[in-house]
Amino acid sequence: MDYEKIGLMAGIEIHQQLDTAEKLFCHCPTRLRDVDERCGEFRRYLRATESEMGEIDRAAEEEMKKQDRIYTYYAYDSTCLVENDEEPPAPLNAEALELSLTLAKMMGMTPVQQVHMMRKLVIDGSNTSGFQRTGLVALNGKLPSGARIESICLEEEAAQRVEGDTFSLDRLGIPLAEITTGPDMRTPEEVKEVAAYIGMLLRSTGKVKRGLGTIRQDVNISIRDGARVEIKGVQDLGLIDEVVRREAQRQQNLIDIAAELKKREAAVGEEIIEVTDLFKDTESAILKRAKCILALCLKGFGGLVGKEIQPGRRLGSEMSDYAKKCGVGGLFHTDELPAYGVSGDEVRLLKERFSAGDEDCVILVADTRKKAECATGQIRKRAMMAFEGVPEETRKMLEEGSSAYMRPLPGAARMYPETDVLPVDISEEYWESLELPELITDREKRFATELGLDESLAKQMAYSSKSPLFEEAVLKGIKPNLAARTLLSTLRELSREGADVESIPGRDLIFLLLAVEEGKAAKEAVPEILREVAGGVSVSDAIEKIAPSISEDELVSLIRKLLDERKDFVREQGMRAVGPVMGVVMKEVRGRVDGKIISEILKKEIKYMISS
Amino acid sequence: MDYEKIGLMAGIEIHQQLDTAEKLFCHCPTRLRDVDERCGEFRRYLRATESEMGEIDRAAEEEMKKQDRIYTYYAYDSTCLVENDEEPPAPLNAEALELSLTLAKMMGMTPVQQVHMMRKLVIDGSNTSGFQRTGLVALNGKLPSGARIESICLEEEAAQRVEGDTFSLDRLGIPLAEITTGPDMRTPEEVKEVAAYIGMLLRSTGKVKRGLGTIRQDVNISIRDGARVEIKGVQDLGLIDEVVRREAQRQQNLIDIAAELKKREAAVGEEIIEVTDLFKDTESAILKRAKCILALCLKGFGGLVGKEIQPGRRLGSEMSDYAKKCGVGGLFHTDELPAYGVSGDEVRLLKERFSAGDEDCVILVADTRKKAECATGQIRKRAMMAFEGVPEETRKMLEEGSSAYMRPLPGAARMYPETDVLPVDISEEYWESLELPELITDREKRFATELGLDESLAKQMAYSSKSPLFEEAVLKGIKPNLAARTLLSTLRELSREGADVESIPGRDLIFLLLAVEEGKAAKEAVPEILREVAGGVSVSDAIEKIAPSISEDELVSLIRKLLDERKDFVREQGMRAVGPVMGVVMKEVRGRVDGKIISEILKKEIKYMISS
Amino acid sequence: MSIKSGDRVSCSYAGSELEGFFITERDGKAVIKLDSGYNVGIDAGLMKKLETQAPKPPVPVKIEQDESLPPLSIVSTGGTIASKIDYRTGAVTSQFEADDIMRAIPGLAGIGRFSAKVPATILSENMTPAIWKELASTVYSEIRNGARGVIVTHGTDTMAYSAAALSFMIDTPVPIVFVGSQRSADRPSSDNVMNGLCSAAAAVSDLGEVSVVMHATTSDDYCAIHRGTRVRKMHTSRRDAFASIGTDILGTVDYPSLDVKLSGFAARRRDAEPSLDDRLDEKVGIMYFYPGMSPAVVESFKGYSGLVIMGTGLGHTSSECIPAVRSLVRDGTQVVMTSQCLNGRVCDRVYDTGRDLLNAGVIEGGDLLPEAAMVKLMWVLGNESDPGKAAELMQTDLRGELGRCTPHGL
Amino acid sequence: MSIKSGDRVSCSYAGSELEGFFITERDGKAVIKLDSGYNVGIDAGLMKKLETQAPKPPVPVKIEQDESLPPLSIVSTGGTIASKIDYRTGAVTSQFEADDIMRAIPGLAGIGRFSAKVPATILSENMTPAIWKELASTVYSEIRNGARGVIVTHGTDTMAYSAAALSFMIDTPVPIVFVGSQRSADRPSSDNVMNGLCSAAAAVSDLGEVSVVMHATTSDDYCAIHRGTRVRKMHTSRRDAFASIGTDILGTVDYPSLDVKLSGFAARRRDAEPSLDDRLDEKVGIMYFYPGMSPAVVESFKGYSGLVIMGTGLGHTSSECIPAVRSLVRDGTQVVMTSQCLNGRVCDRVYDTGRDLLNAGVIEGGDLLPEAAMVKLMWVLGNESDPGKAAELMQTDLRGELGRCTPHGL
Repeated sequence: MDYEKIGLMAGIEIHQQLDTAEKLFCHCPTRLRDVDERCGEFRRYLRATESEMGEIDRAAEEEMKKQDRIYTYYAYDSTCLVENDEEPPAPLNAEALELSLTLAKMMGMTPVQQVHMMRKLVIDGSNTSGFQRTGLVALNGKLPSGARIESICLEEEAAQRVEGDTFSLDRLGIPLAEITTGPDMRTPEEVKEVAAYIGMLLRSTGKVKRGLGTIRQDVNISIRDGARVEIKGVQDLGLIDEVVRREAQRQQNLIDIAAELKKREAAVGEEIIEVTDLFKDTESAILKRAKCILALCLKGFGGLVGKEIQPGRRLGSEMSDYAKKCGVGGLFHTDELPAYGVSGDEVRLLKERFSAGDEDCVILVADTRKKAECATGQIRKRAMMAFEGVPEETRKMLEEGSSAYMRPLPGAARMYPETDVLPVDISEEYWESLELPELITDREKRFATELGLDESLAKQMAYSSKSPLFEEAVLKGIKPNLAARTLLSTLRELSREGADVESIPGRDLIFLLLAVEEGKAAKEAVPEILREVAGGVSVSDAIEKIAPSISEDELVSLIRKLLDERKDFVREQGMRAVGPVMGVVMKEVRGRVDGKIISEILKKEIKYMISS
Repeated sequence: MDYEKIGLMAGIEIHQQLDTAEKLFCHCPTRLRDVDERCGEFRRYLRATESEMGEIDRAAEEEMKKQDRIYTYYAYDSTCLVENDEEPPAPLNAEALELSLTLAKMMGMTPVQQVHMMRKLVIDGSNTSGFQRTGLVALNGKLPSGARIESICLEEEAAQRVEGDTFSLDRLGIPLAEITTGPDMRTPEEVKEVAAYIGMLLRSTGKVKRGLGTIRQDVNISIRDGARVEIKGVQDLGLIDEVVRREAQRQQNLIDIAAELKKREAAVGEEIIEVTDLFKDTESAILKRAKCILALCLKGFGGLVGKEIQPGRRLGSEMSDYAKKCGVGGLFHTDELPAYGVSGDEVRLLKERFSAGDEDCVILVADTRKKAECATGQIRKRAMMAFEGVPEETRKMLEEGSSAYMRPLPGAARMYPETDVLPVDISEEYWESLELPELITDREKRFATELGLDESLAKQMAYSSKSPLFEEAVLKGIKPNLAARTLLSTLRELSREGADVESIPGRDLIFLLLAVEEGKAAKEAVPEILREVAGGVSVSDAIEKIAPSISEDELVSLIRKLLDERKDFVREQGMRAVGPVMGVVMKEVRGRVDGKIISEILKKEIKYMISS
Repeated sequence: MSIKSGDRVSCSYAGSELEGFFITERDGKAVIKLDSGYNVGIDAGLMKKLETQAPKPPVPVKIEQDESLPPLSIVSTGGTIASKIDYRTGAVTSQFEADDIMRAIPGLAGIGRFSAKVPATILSENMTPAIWKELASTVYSEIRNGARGVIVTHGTDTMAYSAAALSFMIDTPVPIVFVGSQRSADRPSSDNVMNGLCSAAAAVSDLGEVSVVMHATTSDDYCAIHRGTRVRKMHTSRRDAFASIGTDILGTVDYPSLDVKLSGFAARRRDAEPSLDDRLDEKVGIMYFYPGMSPAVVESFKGYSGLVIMGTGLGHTSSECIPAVRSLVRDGTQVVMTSQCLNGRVCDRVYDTGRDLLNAGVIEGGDLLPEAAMVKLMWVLGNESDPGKAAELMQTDLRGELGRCTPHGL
Repeated sequence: MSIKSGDRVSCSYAGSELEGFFITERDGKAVIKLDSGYNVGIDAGLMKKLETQAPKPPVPVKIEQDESLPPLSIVSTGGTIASKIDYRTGAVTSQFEADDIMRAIPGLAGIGRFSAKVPATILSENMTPAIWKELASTVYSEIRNGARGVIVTHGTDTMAYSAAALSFMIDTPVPIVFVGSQRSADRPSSDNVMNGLCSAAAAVSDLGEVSVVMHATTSDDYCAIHRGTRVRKMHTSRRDAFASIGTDILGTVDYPSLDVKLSGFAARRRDAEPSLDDRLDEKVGIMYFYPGMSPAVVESFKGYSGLVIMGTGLGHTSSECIPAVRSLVRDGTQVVMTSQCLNGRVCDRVYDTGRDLLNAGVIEGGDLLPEAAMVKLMWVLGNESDPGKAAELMQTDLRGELGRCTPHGL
């Protein structure tokens, strides 16, 4: 696809959880919990509040359509009344603010003079308060690639959905940096590069959360004659370009469909007809058990509703998404029928009811009357939009990079001040005093050039969360390669075996590696020692157990004994015996002495033996 | 038995629940509840408190022997924190004090100048506080029979035992008058007469509780060379003389046994021997499953342990009572063996262990070692007492009038001031102002002579709790006989049928009887009307339903119509027709008109008919 | 500067031109609402006025009331049961008109036919006995004029005091229901809707006394109906902050069904005229005793008509303070003892200092809550000049404020 | 009259000669204990002395202590954990010697080797900061001298204040356990035995802070261990009157097993020396705000070093009182805001009056209990003369008195 030709414009919003000690508006830890650890739960309704103009935000209004708006929340011994929306927020977390400002400075932005926290209306249940607290921290930066960074906001993370309308409060309130780029990217690949670069910047601070769900990209995409669409929740950077590609394709297809509809002089039928009777003996289980089946006819839509607009998605899928907001399971349309147990006869009779021809498409919804009526309304609404081409929407990413409708793009009319949190001044002195962290890319180079790690190890080490520990180890005199391999490969392997390596404190790792450097434990024994430490044994005990120190005297006598037993062989082979005997010695000392030391003594002794 | 010869002395203590609106030390109602209505329960330990001399009251000490002294209490929505021993008592109930003083005045007593409430140690669980509040109200009265009344005390009723160590708090705190006579009675019959007279006095106030358990007599009995024994809880006045007779007999038999023991130079063996092994193959289920069987030998007790000292009671029963305080189920003694699965061989072997002969008695206790050891100690203690004759004891009455050991007679060292309740002065003016109620015996005479009730009805009415209502009815012009029969027989009969006559207010009864007197309802309809009222119908509705008023005009027309239909018969029979036709009319009006009125009209009309 | 709140402004900042609405100026910083919706604080000097945008007046949409429903009155003292947000400026305004309230809580329209009165608009911590009088007279008139129930919206801080005050001042045959919200009405999670609907359900119920209706739990599941003289705010911020002390609740209102369940002891609606007795002696205070307290603190209440002491335990002060208390009483101050324990009953007969306090003329407050005791003392002293009779009234249960017995479980 | 308490007397009354012991004379009435055990009040003039019976001195039976058990100290301030009744006169006397206490609560002998100290013998409502100092220094010495735990018997009225005071004054490596009884020790149902045994179990446990151990429920089933700075007496008379506010309990002691369970956050016993810092600025008071309060009440605390206000809701007073508060602060009084709600956290950032109070210089007390706030303020002002640092200390958690977060369920 020629993206220049179709006029692709894309921007991204990156939401990154910050790894602060406490949450943004309370002093709880930013720790995720298992739902089984919950210590309480409660249930609440949320409702859109009336604005001055009597309008309710359109995104909120969409949520209000759901019949049953009661949400269940799980509380923990590591959450508090602030998450419960039962206590005013504590003052803005200074650590989080500093971190977001550091990020701003890294991107060449200008901080606001005074940060005001706002309440952004969110009534999907993910915020107990019904709003997300967010504040604009800095403006107008630029990346080396030239992409503009419009703003960075400091927000509170939402509660995690457990299932249905149940949410877990452990995540609510974790500080989140929201970085918004300009709509400056022109190709899917460019989007990916910018996202990757920002990701690297974030990780360079060493104070962002890592792991699944801790960073989420939203992508804003439009093409010429299309519309701005925001695709939320792209967690996997590897898919981001594909998401852009598929959205561009979708918009193009919708534009084409719109043109075709105009050409056909298509129209959305006014009539909603109950056809429950038609399906009283149907083979379709869904239709058979439905209390009410409603149908409408889309004149001139025939073939277009079933047309694929994105892998796995049709115009019908878009309509279905809209219908689902009313609580129905989905819809049937005649472009895909007969199928799913609906017979050809039934389709014929159905079409007859509307006097519909091949160029028309009839849509069926089955549920309670109330829900079905709501759904047909939604379907008509979406069908009307098809004439315009692409609707402005917030969409959620599906598994392979396609997307589904979530809600209309939120209006601007959804923010008002968080009066419970006092504004924070950002003085110039303070701004100037902020120190920038070394970029991971710079660190990678330094590890390769200054510490002599090979390229891949250098990169791996630079990106690793263990890199501060690595640097400490090197400073203490541990060889960079030993440190890097232990911290990366050894620990990873042990972890794969099931050892709880996360519980091993950094000081224990350094203690062990220093012992190796001092010859008190052999490099070879490191994995086994760490396995013991992960099991709860103290590091010195583990060294003593796995590799009890052998004095040089003991080692010499051992070697002499072994050589004595192989006197003939040694005499015969001379210095060539070093290799084979080395193996025997190594096995005897089970990694308690470094091979180099053994080898030195062994050579000396063999030399002595053959010379004597 | 010649009671003068054996020197019988007896006195009684009567405990009567007072029918006050509130309890003695809180404002809760004095209402008994069903345990199923409880709204909460709690569990408490009670322990004897140390006195100044380091002695613990001997009755309390006895209770402390029980291994598990935790008590469970049931609370109700009609009990409060005072019963729970969780709140200081309210001031002394003035109504209860006045009632006890009225009783005192009725018995010619002198009130104390100032009533001080005391705490009397009771740790059997029946008082949540571990003491019973009691105050001496008046002293030194005399009954017409000459029996002295030593004192009247105002006490709080204890909690009712539900089962085991579980108590119900509804009864706790109901005011209780304790009337103590001197030990002046010399025959069982005299005891009964005095008790009955005091009972009559109590009921004369009209403000005492009635029904099972609301009055309890304790009898103090001794004979010459015997000892003071208090038999508690005689609820049935009809048995009180039998209790005295049996206790006199018991004491005489114990005195005889003591003499016999001395003659035999009997002795309580020092040795406690474990004989568990002896019974490892026994047929006795109790002994077989026992963890430990201990035995001791009572030298020279042979035949005496098994001797009946009171119907159904032996010296062995007394020993068993003592042993049971340790939680064991009872004992076996060789006077009653072989029996209960214990074979003759086993008895022989057992006796051999102690080298015991026919004149000796061996006692067995089977339980855990700890309990069995405690029990043998108790048995030795009681056996030693047998040499002295009669021990001073508090005993409980058994069903037929015999008694069992409860605890030693409480010492005097068990009272100390209830400092939470302020003393109450009894002024002379107040004492003078107290009005005495008419005695029931006087009332009975008045009902017979002044109101013309027959003797039995007069007595029944005088003793009835309905007598105030009866007097009110008579004052309002209802005939005494009608009122008395309705209030006694009719209501009793309806109650037997299951009608809830207790719920019928007095004013309704008077309303109905007035209607009868005024000819608005027939006497005959009274039971049926009351049945309706008991079922929840208002009294006027019930009259209207059962006996809708018939005007005299209506009655006359009805009678004329009936006579007209029987013209020939009436002409034939003349005034003799009155009887038969009367029956027909009565049936027609179904008790709506008094028979006398019908009869008058009927006679007039028949007279007219035959004369016309 | 001639820039007013709501004016359109721009300023050069961070290399770009920011546009938005001017909100306010605070400490030299202009607060501007950017078009993105975010507020930022910026040096006031950087601001340039663009064009004046007069705030559009809200369009008053008349709400149709169902004339077949019982007439109810909403009396507001400033507690916000309803509010509107102007997203353009971010301003939140409280709503007091029946129309506005019914628009904010749509369910109300199905419960009653509403009229609204606003005798005062204050923060509840600024409530005074003088305003209680106005409030009482307003509520009284509403009942006289046929209201089947009155809902009083009130800030939660002193709601319990006001509810107690109205309990004594009005002898009411219909429910007078106090209601408030612990989370402001402008947030989607506010307890205002549920509390508002439940209070309306209570107001049309069979209840016949002054009550407080608020969340019973942290969930939106049901409201508790508390007796006005027995309720206390027991948490600074939770929805279920209000608790009945020393008594069961009067009942519950289930949500969202709005089913009302009343306890047996709750007073029932009567067919009678209300009566108003709003005389208060306002010179009554509360004093909290603490260890080491100087008798001078007691003396500082000299000249007061009444003083409620929150003593320790069963109702004690230090012996050192007793002479000062005795002087107060001798000089004509009625002193009532309550306990800082809040739960349970004052009993000064048990310990020496208690008996000394009784001898000094202190009145045992039974299980009166300190706040209810203060309000009652004001009312009693406003109505009864004889000290002995006033003391007796203080120990007589007038409006369910005094319990004769303390039930198990409380 | 030369008749003394305990003398044998007789009097002619009701036609008989009554004999008994003379107890006391009150309001012209002689109280006589008759031989039946009953007391009666009789005109003092009727009394005739019979013979003098000198009260026998109690025989001091020495209790054998098990030297293998850990040394524990019982420090008494006058709360009665043990008492004796003289049934002859009905007199109840409190017991303070280790021997007496161990005789009254026999189970103690199996838990530790006890020594006893009596720094004061007062009713707890007469407790003063000066006595806290003596108490602290006594407890400190006992720990210095090797006590593995200290049990402080204390009247319940002000026990929470004293426990908070010792929390700040002593940095302790071993448990300091406050215990009392709500039912007097002379009654068989007293909670003294269970509380005493449970406190001893807590005193030998792994705990390492100042706590209060009292009944957790109305049943004799287990005791709760409360943190000294977080406990409050919440009922005038119930056994389970003490409650931890704003935090979980530190643990439980099961009865009769005496098994101790400690929560994860309870401070543990340490191998360290105790330290004592008993400087207190005693000029600190508590003021309870109420609607309509005159600013003169605030002004009456002029000259105080510190004042704890119990405000309404999130920590408010009326606007009318704020100038008086500002004056106080300006004149050097440190003013700390707490809430009369007791539960929850003070937050003066949310409402206008709150912000005005902050501007007036009031320190937000977080979730400090008012009583703990007063004690802490005394201690902070006794140790820190710089007002800014003192204010910072007030907002810093020193002894678990301040919670950073309010857990769900509290």
